[in-house]
Amino acid sequence: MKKILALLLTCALAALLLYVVALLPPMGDADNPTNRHVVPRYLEQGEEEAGTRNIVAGVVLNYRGYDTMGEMAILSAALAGIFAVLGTGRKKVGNAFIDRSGVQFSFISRTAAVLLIPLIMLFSIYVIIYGTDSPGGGFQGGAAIGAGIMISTVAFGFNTAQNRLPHHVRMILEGTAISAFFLVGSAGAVGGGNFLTYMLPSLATQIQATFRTAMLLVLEFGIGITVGVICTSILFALLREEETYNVEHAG
Amino acid sequence: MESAQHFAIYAIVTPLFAAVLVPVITLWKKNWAMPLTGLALTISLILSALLVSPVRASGYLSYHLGSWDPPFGIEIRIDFLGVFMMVLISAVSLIVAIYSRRYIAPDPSREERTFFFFGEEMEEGKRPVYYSLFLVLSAAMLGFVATGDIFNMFVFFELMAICSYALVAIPGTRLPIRAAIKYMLMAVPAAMLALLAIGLLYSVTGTLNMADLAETIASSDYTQVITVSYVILVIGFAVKAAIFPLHVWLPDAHSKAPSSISALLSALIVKMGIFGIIRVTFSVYGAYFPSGLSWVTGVLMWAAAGAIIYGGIMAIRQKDFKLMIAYSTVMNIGYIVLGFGLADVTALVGGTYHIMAHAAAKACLFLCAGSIISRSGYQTIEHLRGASRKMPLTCAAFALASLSIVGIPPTAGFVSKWYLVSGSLNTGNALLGVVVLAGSVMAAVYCFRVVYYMFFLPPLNGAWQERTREAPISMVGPAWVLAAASLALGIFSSWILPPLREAIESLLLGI
Amino acid sequence: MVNEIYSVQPLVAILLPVISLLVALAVPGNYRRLKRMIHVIGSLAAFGMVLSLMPGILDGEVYGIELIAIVERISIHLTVDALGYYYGLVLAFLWLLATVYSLGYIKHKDDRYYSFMALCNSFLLGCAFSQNIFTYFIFYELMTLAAFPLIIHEETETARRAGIKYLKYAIPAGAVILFAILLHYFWGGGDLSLVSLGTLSMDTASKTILTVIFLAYFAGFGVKAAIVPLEGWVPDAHPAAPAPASALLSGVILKAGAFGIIRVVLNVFGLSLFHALNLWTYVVISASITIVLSSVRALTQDNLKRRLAYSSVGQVSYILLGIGLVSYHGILGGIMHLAHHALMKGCLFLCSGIILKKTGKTNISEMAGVGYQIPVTMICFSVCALAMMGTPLTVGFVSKWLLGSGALQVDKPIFIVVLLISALLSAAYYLPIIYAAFFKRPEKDNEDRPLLFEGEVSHTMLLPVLILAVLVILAGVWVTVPGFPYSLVSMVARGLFP
Amino acid sequence: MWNMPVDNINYAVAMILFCIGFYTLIMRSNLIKKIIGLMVMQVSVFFFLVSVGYLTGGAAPTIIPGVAPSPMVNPLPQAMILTAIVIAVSTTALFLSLALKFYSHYGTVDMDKVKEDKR
Repeated sequence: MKKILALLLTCALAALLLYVVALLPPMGDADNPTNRHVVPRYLEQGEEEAGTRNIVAGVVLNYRGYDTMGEMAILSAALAGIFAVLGTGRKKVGNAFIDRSGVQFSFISRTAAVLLIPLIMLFSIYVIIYGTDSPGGGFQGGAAIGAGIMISTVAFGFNTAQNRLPHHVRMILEGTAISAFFLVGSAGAVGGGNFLTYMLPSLATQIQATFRTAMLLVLEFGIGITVGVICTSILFALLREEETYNVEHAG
Repeated sequence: MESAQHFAIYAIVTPLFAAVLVPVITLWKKNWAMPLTGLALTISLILSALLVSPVRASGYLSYHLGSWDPPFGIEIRIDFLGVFMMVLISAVSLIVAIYSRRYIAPDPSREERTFFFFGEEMEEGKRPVYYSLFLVLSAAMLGFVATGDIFNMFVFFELMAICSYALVAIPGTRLPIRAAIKYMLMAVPAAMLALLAIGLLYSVTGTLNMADLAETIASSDYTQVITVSYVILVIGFAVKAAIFPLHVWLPDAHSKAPSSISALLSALIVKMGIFGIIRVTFSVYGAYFPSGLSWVTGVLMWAAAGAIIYGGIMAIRQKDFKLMIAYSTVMNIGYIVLGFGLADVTALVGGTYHIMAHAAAKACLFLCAGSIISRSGYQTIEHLRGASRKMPLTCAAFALASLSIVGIPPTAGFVSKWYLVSGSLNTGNALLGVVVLAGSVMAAVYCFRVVYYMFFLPPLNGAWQERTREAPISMVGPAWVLAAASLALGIFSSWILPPLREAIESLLLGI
Repeated sequence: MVNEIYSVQPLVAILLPVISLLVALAVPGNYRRLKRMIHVIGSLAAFGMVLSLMPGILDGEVYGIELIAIVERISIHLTVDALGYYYGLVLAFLWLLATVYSLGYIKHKDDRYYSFMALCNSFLLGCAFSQNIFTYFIFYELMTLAAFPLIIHEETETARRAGIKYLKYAIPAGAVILFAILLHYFWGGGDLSLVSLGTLSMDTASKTILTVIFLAYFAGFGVKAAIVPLEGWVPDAHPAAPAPASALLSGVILKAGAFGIIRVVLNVFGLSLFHALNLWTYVVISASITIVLSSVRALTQDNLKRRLAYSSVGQVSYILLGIGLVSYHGILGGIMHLAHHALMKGCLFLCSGIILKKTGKTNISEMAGVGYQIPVTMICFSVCALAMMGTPLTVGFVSKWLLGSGALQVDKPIFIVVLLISALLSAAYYLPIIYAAFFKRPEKDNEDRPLLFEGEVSHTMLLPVLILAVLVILAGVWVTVPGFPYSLVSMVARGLFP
Repeated sequence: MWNMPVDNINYAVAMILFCIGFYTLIMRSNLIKKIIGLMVMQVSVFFFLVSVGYLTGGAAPTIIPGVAPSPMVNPLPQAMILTAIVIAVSTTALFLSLALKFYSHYGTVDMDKVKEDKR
C-alpha cells in the first residue's frame, strides 16, 4: 500500500517536473533570459569592477559576497550542530581513544604522508592565493587542507592528529571566515561604502584597487582556513563518536 | 539619516559574529556565554527597533550590499511587515535567551532539582554550542525576513533549518534524536524543492532580485513554468510552516526539544515558513495574485480550516503536557494561514497580527512548561494537579497566556480572531468564521483544563511532595514578560494595527 | 446620538474594587481582618461612586468616558445612561451587602474568594456602563471567567462538577455572542453603540440576517439569563456556591444575561424593528415556557437552595416577558423586576445561608420549627417569600401588576394567565417552607428539649438580610421615591414611548 | 513553446534523478539509504542549475590576459551551486552525525524497526 502511494506521488512529481522541462527555454541558447539579463555585466565588466579575472570568484566574493557569508555561517552551524549531537569530546568516556582509525604507523603510509602533506599544503595555499585570477579559491584550497590533515590522521593515528590540532585551536580557527567577513564588511561600512564594499570612496584612487585585492585575499584565506578546519573537526567528531561507541559496546 | 542605513545589516551580522565569539571566549571564561548572547541580541533588538520609524516614513528601506545596485548585487529590502517581524524575532529571541541561562545550567549551589530534558542534564561542553547555535538561528531569521534576494532568502532559510535541527537534537537522548531525524527527513527535501523552484524561476527570468523578478514575471511568456515554480516553492515553505497535511514533523520536534527551543520553534521558526509564503506571493508573484493563483490560496484556506479542527481535536486528546501545546501550535498555524488563504486585507491583518499574538502567548506557554518539567519532572497533564501550590508565579503566567490562546478579550488572541472572522465575513465565507470560533472553544477546552488542574485540584497523591520550588526569577521573569505582552498587545493593539494595515494594503493592493 | 458629559466617575467606579483588591493582596497574610475590611471598603467606595452619579442621572444627564480602541473604530467606551445606571446601582448595592455578609460566612481560602468577588464586581459594573456591545462583551466574558472560582469555592466534588458544567454552558455561549457581534458589525455598518434606539435597520440587512443576528444574541445571552433549554447550569451552580455567591449569581449575574437581551432589544434593534420582525414572539413564548416549567420543577425540589434556583430561573424570565410584550407598562414592569427580584432573591439566598450556618440544614423537609431558633432570619425570609408570590405592599406585587397591565395594554390577556399560574405555583412552593418554619413543632435535641432561640448569627450576616427585607417592603409601598427603581426605569420607558 | 526533448535532455535527466532520489527517500526504511536518496536529490538540482547556466560553445568564465574574449558560460549558476554544495555538505554531515547517534542508541539504522518507543 505504502509502496503504491509513494510510487504514485513520485510519478505525479515526475510528470509535473517533466511537463515544466518541456516548457523551459532551449538549453544553451544564447538568447535565453539567463544569458541576456544580469550576467552580461558580470562577464564584460567583471574584471575591472570586481577585480577578479575568475568571474565565478568575483560573483562569489564580490557581487554576492553576502551569500558566501551565509554559506560560511552554515558550515560553522553544521559543525556546531555536530558538536551538539555528538558532544564536544570534553567528556572522556573511559579510555575512549584506543586508536582504531585506519591504517596506523605503517612505515609506508608514514613516509608517503611525510612526503605528501607539505606539497598538499603548499598547493592549497597556491590555490587560495590565485583563486581570484584562476580556477580555484578558498573552498578548493580549504578542502585540500582538510585532505592533508585527513591523510596525516590516517598515517599517524587519530590521537596524534588530534594532539597536533587540539580542540580549542580548532574552535578559534573555525570562526576565521565569519570574522573576516565581519571585519572586511565593517571596513566597507566605515569607509563610506556599504557593508562588503571594497572600492572605498574614502581611499585615494590609486590604492583602491590594492585595498580591494587585499580584502579579497583576506576573505579567501579566511574561507580556506575555515573550510579546512571544519572538515577536520567533522572528521574528528565522527571518529570520536565511533570510538565512544566501540568502548561502550565492545567494552 | 546617514548611519541608519547600516542598522539593518548590523542587526543581522552582530549575532552572527557573536556566535563565532561565544565558543572561543567560553574556552577561558565559562559563564560569559549567556551575557554575550544577551548583549548581541539586545543590540540587534535596538537596531531593529530604530528601523521602524525610517521604514514607516518611506514605505520600505533598501540597502545594497557591496553597493552593487540591484539586480547585480544582493539587496536588503525591508517593508513594514519585515521590520515588524525583525522586532518580534529579536525580542522573543532575547527573552528566550535570558530564560535559557538557568534552564540549561541549573545553579548547583541552591541544590535545585533539575530534570533538564527528560531527567538528563545537559553535558557542560554543549552549553557554548547551544548559545552559538541560538545566535546563528536568530541571525538567520533576521536575515531571512530582511533580504530582498530570493537565493539569499534560500541561504538563510537553510541556515535557520540547520540550526533548528541541531537544537532539537541537542539533548542527545533517544527521542530528541528521532524527532530531529523525522524533522530533517521532511524539511531537507522541502528545501531542495525550494531550490529547484528558484532554479526554474531563474532559468526563465535570469535574475534573482525579488523586485526585479516581479517586473520580469509580469511581462514573461513562461506562464506555466512560473506557476509551477510558485507551487513548488509554496510546498517547500509549507513543510517548514507545518501547514496541515505537512505538519507531521511538528508535534514530535516541538515536544521533544528542550523547552526553550520549543518556544523558539513555535513562536518564530514555523512563522518563518508562512512569512516566506507571504513574501514570495506578494513581492515576487504579485502579478499573478490573486487571479492566477486563487486556487492555491483556496487550497491553503481549506488546509487551514482542517488544521484548526484537527489541531484542536488532537490537542484535547493529548495526555502529555508539551505534546498538547505542540498540537495547539498546529491549530494556531491554521489561523495564520487562514488569514493568508482568504486573500483579504482584513483577514491578512488578522493573520499577521496572530503571528505576533501567538508568538508571545505560545512562547510563554512553552517557557512555563519548561520551568515546570525541569523543576518537577512531571510531563503528563494529570500530574499538574495542584501545581500552583508549589509554583504559583509560573502557573499564573501560564493562565494569562492561555487566555490569549483561547482569545478571551481583551487579549491579543482576541484581536486577531476578531479580524479573521470579520475577514471571512467580508469574503463571504461565514463557515470559516464559525470554524475559527469553534477553534477558540476547543482551545478553551484544552487550555482551561490545564489551568483548572493547576489551580483548583489537589495534587495527585504523592505528587508535588518533594522539595520542588518556584523557578528562579530569570526563568519566571521572561515568562511573565511574554504573558504581559500578550495582554498588552490586545489592549494597545491600536498602536500597531494601522501601520500594519497600511503595509498589508500596499502588499495586497499596491502591486 | 445623546451628547454625553465627559466624566471619569464610571471608570473610577470600575477601578475601585480592583484597587482595593491590589491593596489587599499587598497586605501581608497574617492581617486577615484588615484584608477583608479593605475589600468591604472597596465595594462600599464603588457603591458610593455610583451613588454620586444619581442626581445628574435623575436630571437626564448622560456621563461617559472613551478609553483606548481595541480594534479599529471600536473602542472601550464607558457611558452611564439611565438604564445602565439602574443596573449598576442595583449590582453595586447588592454586592456591598453580599461582601459584608461574607465576613461572617466565608471561612477558608478567603483571599481567593474576595479577590474574585472584587473582580466580578468591577467587570459587572463595566457591563452596566458599557457604551457599545463590544465593550459589554469584553466585560461579560471576563465576568464569566471570574465567576467560576466563586461557584467552586467550596471545592467539594459537587461544586467542581457544577463549576465545570457552568463553563461548558458559558464558553460556547461566549463564542455565539461573539459571532453575533461580528455579524452585527458586518451587517450594521460597523456601528455597535448602545446609546441610540436601534442601530440596525431593514435597509442594511435582509430580514433573515437580522433574525439570525437576534437569535444568536438571544441564545448567547439566554445561557446566562437561563432560558429553558439553556438553564441547565443554574440549579447546579446555585446550591454548590456559598450563600453570598449564589445570592449574587441569581441576583445580579443571571441579570447580566437579561440585561444584555434588554440592551439588544432596546438599543440594537429598537422596539419598532423588534416588533416589525416579530422577534417579540420568540421572546415571550420562550419566557412563558420558562416561567411555567421552572415553577413546576421547583415544586419537586427538596433542597432549599435548589428550589430557590429554579424560582430564579422563572423570575428572570419575567423580565424578558416584560420586554417581549412591547408596551409601556410591560417594559416598565419587566425592567423594574430586575431590581425587585435582585432584592427578594438576594435576601432569600442570604437567609438560606444563615439557616445552613446556624442549623446545618439544607433540605426543606428537615426545617421543622427553624423559625423558633432563628426568628429574625425566618421572618425576613417569609417577607421575601410572600413578595415572591406577589403579595400586595411588596415589590413583587408592583412588578407583577405592571406586567399584567402591560399585557392588557397590547391586549394579550393570555400572559396574565401565565403570571397567575406562576404566582399560584410559587405560593405552592414557598408557603410550605414558611409553614414548616413556624407552625411545625421544632425537633428535639438529644436531651429531648426542643431546639429554641439561642441568639441569632453575627450582625454582619444579619444586617444585610434585614436591610433587604425592609427595602422589599419600602420599595413596594412608596414606589415613586426618587432613587427607587421606578424613578429610573420610568425615565427609560418614557424615552421609549414618548 | 514545446521544445524537443533533445534540447533539454539535461533538464529531463536532472528531474528524473530528482524523482529517483525522492522515491528512495520515502521508500527506504534504512536511514543511510534515505540520506543517499537525499544526496541524489541535491546533486540532481545542482545538475539542473549547471545546465541552466550552460551556453553552447561557451568557455569557462575566466578571463585570460592576452586572449581574445570568447563567449563564456553563465557564472551566476556556478556561484549559486558553489553555495548550494556547501549547504548540501553541511546538511549531509549533520544528518550523518544524527544517524550515528541513532545507531549508537538503537543498534540499528532501520527506522521501521524502532517505530514503537515511548521513552
